[in-house]
Amino acid sequence: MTEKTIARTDLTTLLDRLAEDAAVYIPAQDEAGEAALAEAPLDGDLALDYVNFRLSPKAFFLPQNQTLLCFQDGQVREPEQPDHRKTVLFGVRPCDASAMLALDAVFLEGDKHDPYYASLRDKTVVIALACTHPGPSCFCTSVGGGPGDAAGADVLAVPLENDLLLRAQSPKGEDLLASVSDLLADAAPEAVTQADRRIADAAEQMEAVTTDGSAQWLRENYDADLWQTISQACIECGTCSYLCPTCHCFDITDEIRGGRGRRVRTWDCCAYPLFTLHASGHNPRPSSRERWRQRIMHKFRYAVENHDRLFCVGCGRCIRHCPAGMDLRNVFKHVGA
Amino acid sequence: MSETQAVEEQTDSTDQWDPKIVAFLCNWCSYAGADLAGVSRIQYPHNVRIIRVPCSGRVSPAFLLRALQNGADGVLVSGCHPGDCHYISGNLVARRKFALLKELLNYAGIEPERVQFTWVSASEGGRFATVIEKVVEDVRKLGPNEKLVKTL
Amino acid sequence: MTPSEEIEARLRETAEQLLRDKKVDIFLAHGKASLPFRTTPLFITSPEDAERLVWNPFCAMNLAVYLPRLFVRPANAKEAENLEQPTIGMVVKGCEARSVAVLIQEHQIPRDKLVLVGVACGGMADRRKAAAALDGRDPLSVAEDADGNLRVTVAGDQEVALPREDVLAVACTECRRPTPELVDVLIGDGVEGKAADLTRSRTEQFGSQDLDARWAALREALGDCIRCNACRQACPMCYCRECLLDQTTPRWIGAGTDPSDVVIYHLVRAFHLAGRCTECGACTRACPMGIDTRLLIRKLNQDVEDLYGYTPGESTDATGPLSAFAMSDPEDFLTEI
Amino acid sequence: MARNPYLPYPARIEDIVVENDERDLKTFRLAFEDPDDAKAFEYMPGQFAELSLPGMGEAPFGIASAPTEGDHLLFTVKRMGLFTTELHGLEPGAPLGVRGPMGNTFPWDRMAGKDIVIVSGGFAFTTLRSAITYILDPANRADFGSVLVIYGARTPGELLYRDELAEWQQRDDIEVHLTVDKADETWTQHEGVVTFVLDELKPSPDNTLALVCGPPIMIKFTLVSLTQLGFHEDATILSLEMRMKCGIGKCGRCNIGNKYVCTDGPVFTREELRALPVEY
Repeated sequence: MTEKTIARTDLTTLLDRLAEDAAVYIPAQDEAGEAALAEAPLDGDLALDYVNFRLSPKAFFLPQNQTLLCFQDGQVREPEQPDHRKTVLFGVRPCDASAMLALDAVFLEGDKHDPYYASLRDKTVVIALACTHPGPSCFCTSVGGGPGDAAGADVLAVPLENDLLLRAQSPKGEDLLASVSDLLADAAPEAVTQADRRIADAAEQMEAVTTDGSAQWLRENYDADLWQTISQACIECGTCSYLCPTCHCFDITDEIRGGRGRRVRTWDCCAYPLFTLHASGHNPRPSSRERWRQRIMHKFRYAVENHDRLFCVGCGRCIRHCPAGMDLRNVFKHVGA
Repeated sequence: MSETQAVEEQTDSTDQWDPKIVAFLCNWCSYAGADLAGVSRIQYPHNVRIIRVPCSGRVSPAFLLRALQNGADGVLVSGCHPGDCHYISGNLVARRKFALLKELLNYAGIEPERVQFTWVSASEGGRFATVIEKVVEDVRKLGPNEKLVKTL
Repeated sequence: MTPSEEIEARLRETAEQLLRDKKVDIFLAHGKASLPFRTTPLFITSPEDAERLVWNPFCAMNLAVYLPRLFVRPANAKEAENLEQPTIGMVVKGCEARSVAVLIQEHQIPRDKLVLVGVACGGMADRRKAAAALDGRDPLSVAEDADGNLRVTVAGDQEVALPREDVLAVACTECRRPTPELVDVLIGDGVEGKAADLTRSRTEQFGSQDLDARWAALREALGDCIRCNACRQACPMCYCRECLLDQTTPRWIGAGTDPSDVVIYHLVRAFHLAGRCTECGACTRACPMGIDTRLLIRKLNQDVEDLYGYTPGESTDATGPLSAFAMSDPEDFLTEI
Repeated sequence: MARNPYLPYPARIEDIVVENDERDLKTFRLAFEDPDDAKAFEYMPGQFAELSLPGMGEAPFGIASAPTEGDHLLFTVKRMGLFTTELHGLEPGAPLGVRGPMGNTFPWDRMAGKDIVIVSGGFAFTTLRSAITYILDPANRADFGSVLVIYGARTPGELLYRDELAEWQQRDDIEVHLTVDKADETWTQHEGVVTFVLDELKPSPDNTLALVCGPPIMIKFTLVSLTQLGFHEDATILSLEMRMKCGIGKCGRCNIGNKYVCTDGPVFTREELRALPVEY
């Protein structure tokens, strides 16, 4: 495991270098002051003090519109991959980096390997940025993560006083650090200590709710009254799912005009009443109660049973942006209560 | 062949662009007017594709937007003159809808000439032909619909 | 006591009384959310829970969105006769009362099963504006002073004063009728509305650009849309069981974020709200991407007012402007030859 | 390189048979364009496939043919929505995509050496036709005990595969009982719902597996009868219908509990279903 440091002032040089043969996305601010990943280069210093991006980086692997097939006069073919160029994402928060492992479990595990996800995942190198200042809706430490726990990222960057510590976490990460080794210094032991302390401090700042035993609790409380009361506020929009870094349910639709068209995969959401509606009119999840429960069950129980991991990384987007001010952590206040 | 295919076929020959107009005509007046133009051998441009609807009141803004999204360069809706509606007032209710829609599309930056509304009675074969000539000419001046059309 | 505290006390009292006297089965109000600049809807069923009700500058959500689903929708006239509907009490601001009026007018909810407790509304704060005004500092708690301005406590026990007017939600800056009219009880004195000029100037400004600039501005304004449906779902007027935009037989628009689909989504949504939108701003608040979701609706409502002299939500028995006509309606938009 | 799971095999409609008097049920015989694809499409009765029409989308259908019948596939489709209407409008020779086979199969390992009771109603009989054809194949017949089939429809004209049913009724290695809710003047067989026949015949649950496919109301009452007859929940086999899109366990639509009907199902024992939420 390679550990290097780079002066913060040299960071743009490093990113410019990476941009020579890759599409490099770096943190930027949109007009509303929200952080977003934008393609480099940007002028001026990189701001590293955002809580998180408005949108999760899942769109880089699971685009909102993915052409699965192309149609032309009765012929069906696979789409050409538009861009083989390597992509580097800099500044992905550790929670979002961990979320990629959840998506990997769905799209890469088993015999039905998803070629579209796989190729985008393959060409992308993720440099995660440890959090030193978690936001009020962050709860990664409650779901088994942490401000420096960026499993799924290729490199973890930890902001230090004047430098960044860069820790390779995968062969792709090792290669990346090797390719810019002239800009990097070997990490001094003090740098590593400082990095660990900063991460520990950040973890301290977060209020934890326990999700321990949640899968078992959810098994036992499938029919609890709680679902009725807690789901009442849900207006069945897709904000939580669309912003969620692990939500991956999708729709497939055909679009065609005059013999030319495509089969497209688009994001979908289990909160939508039409998601499970049968052609016969029967709906297996007929009300908000069942639909809201499904989302929680999927993340905190079914995912554990099927993939041995929670499909929630504690990024807090669903809490921050819910139009009805809902907070899924409230479910877990009932666990063990 | 479906309507969209018919529309699309013309899109493909882009070197010589010719406007494609989708016309929603009410069954009782304007469609009969178009028919009269035909049997009276009144010439009018071939650019129009007619969709017969029971009443101009049946036309939803979604129809027009969908036509434009699918490659129509212009859309026309025509119903009975006020007072002549087979359903008494379908065209009058429609009139409010169209007034708002026309202004909304203009506000949104869609050329107002792309979406036109008029009344043509069953006896106005000549008027039908003239309306079509005008709509085709207006749209020809604007050029192809590039704003709302979906690229596939 | 601050103005809000006074209102809160009276609301709790009223809700408790209504529930205790069994005048209502459910009292719909705002409750405390887990983040400082948020509230979440409360569905209070017992008088003891009335004290959970809150009133503060962040009670922005339009609660009328929940009404259609709290009543049973009869399948036919016969069923309607024997239906046992609950009685629902509810806090209404000016905009909410108008939404309720439209729902009654459109036969979605029964007036005689509603107890409307009106609050003359001083305008609600926009959580994003308030957050942006803190320059990246996280709010820990928020209070209100005697003039209705916000006092936000941030880390390090510092207090930041935010003048109410500076953080008002956009819809509230345009609100002409903040005092609810359709009420059974009114709490607080009437509040003066804003002049119509501001809304007018917004549409005039947009409309004064040339055609292509308007198109470009619209595309830009909607460029971030992720089609999550939050704007639609948050809207009390969007109660259709199956939205035209979700229909699949036939499918009117594509399911993804193709620019053409996005523009048509917003055009159709706006058009369906022409003369029905009560200008509460729920759509804008719900949008996770910060889109001005009322850009087109503002214009439509103005046109309805100018052409047909109709303002939505002023009456529960008027005929909607698009279900009505006058022989003298203007028709200068028609193609003349 | 594994095959793209979203890419259908190109196939062609060889033949179309109108199955019922209402003419809204048709059986399509499909042939693969490429013989290698036919080889790759290895399936067993109980599985399903997604049929694909460019521009119209895809829809899942149980496979009605048996692998013992050669390389072609049979699908019996009811005209319901856009996709099935389009499909019903096609002529022999029309191209079509097939994606699959998907899902699990009837529990053939467990069925070996057992008596089989099949109860079905309406057009859900398709994968059971596949199962019966497979069992009756000379190479397989000896692997199973007795086979009892009870199949019902609303009217005689709504029974699927009528020629084959008549043929099976002539055989002595399978017992086929047909019943209709409403008989016509020519009908000489059972009248009434399938459970009447089941209760009358009283098949023994010993060393027997029951396969049940049909509309929800039929299933509900059949399960009551089977329980009364002493069929263990583990010996009662059902096939679920769910809305599906991807068919490969990813899109989330057919998710019930921790199962995906498209990959873990569609075939479940009643015991397995009991462990799942009733979200189907």
